[in-house]
Amino acid sequence: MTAYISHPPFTSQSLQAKDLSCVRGEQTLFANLSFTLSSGDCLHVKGENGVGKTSLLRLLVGLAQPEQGEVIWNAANIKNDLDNFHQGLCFLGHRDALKEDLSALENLMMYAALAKVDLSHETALQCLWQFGLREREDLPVHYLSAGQKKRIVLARIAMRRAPLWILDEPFNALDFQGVQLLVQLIERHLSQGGMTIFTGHQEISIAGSRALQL
Amino acid sequence: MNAFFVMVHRDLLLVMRRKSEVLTALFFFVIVTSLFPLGIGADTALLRKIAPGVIWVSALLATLLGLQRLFASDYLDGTLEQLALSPRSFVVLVLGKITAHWLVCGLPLLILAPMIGLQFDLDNASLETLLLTLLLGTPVLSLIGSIGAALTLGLRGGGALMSLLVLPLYIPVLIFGAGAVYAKSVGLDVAGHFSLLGALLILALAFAPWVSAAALRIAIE
Amino acid sequence: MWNSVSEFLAMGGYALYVWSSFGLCAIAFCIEVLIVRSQRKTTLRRLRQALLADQYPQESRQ
Amino acid sequence: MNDLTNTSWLNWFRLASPSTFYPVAGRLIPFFWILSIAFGLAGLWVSFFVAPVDAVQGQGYRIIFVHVPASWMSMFLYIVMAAWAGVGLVFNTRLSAMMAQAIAPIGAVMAFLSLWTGAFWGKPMWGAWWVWDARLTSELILFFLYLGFIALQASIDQVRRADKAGAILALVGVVNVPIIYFSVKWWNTLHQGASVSMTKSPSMAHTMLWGMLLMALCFWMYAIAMTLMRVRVIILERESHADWVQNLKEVKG
Repeated sequence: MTAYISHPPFTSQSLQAKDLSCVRGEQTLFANLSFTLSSGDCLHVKGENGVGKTSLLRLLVGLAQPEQGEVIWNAANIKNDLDNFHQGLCFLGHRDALKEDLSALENLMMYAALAKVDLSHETALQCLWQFGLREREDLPVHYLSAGQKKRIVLARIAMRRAPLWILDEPFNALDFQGVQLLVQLIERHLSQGGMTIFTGHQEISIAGSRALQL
Repeated sequence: MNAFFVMVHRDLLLVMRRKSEVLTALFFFVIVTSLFPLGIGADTALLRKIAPGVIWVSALLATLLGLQRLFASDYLDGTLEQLALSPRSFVVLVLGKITAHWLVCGLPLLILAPMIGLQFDLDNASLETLLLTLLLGTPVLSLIGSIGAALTLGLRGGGALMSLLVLPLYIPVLIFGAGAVYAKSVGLDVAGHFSLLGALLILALAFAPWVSAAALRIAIE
Repeated sequence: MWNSVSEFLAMGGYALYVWSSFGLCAIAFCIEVLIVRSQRKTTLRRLRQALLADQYPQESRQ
Repeated sequence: MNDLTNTSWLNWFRLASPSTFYPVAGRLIPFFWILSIAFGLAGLWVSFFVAPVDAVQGQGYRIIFVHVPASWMSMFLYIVMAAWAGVGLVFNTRLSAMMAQAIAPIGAVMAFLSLWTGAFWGKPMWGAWWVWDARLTSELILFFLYLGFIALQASIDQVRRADKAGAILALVGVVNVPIIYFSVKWWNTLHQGASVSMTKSPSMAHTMLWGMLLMALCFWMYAIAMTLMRVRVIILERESHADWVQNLKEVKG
């Protein structure tokens, strides 16, 4: 893998969940769930379908409010300063969040602008090529396969300089090579003092990652 | 401010890629206004009298038609979540989207209005007043309409529900907009109307993006 | 004020309008009360059925 | 000082929980019904047997004894609804959102009654069932705002989103109501000149005011009783899974 978009390592940060509980409709998905994540940690959230993995991630990200408990980022509840928390967050949801009518390059440039990263044309192309999208960067996204779309999302994550990655089933639709690419991406991110929380049914071996069974 | 232009640029780019959706709202405006003479008859004196009201109501409905797509596509493909979670301020991004909608659905009404004014045999003075009121009024329509679009995002039957929520809030803009043209034709002074339209615009600019952002956060919860 | 019942009912020629106004208000209030009471009855019945279903899980599961 | 606020705040918020509010509301309902009937009888007595005949409008003017209270209440209830909705949005208390949802239909009924009694008033006085009078038109728009609120809450399945979306709409509405009233009045004077106003008949007899006030109090007590009855039903529907509901005597029975 040629050099990624290099950036200096992250300062030490921490994400803490304090006895979170989440209710969907009438049913309590999980209650008083606590864990702490600091620089270099990786958490693999496991559990069968419908157990509340995605709901947990949406609570951690601040999209939804927990029934009880709080999410603390660098010793401050995220509810109080959501914008500051989002500076350091990169979230990947179930859907790829790509505009079908725009090309891969346009999507990447848009996300760079949103993430306050000034990405030059060449580095963007470089980044896309690294993820195997050579000669497809100007094609509108709806012509691409699901795997290729996911690789654009990987390029977005690599380009984004955020200490905390929260990825919801990132390995879906990725072929063997894609999985290796993402594993290396995460390991490199951890080595630089970043943190990652991800869900997924595939057996993924990432150095130093611990599991959270819901 | 950069986030604002990023959003406006992206939305205009998206609209250019899929022109058909936008043109339907504008054709709707032209068709609705030309229905009235067919229904009422070609008596020009009467048409001149009802012209401001007809054009303003059609502008209201055309904006409403265009509003349904304002957040819907981003909501469906998950981009709205990313916007809410991006480091940029969500309110500015929402304001960017509303401005893009106005540039696409509001401004063209101003370009079409003179053409329709000819159909209704409007004299130049009234036409000029009409254009000025539309210039001040259509942004307010987009701003207030965005609140309705955000509240009914993802609901079945959202279109009809949105018009029930938003049309009552459009009434002051309609009254001052159409009223200004009527007052001009009767020779009254229109300064009052324009200052009130300006006040509505400032009020809408101050509150609508913030309220729409709050409503969107609830919708994507 | 009124020297006969029939004069009171005639309401100075406005009988239709005055009595239908007051009548409409009375009817509207009664209908609203009846609606809420029936909503309460159906909700309570549904709650009782749910309670019974919980108390005898085996029976309800066959 | 702080233990004082501690206790007073505590039981105030304890009351805000549906399980403690449900029995309290149950005990209050008959009390408000009695008050409503008492004010109603007094009001009717004043409006029919005490208030003098009007020089200009004869006996027909007595419709104001229902029309004006209904208009006042429709406006007042919208503000109260928006207030409860705002509290629910800010403090995230479920009960306040339930109160807002319970008030909306009563406000809509009041607006509907105000429109119809206005029409019954307009027919003999101005010869037309509907008159584009500033107040009647604003009342019609207020009725649409109520319908919008009820329709929005009905079309959202998740209860939490329905409460918050309804709250935002109610707050946006309450900001717009004065603007709408002002713009309709402006529109009315622009097109028609000053219209005949209903309540400003030259000699507004003292007793007429009393009649309207008593009827307004009757409508208000009725509105409170209805709100409490409806909010109890909403509490039962929403808290059906809570165990305090299951060992209510009406349910266990």
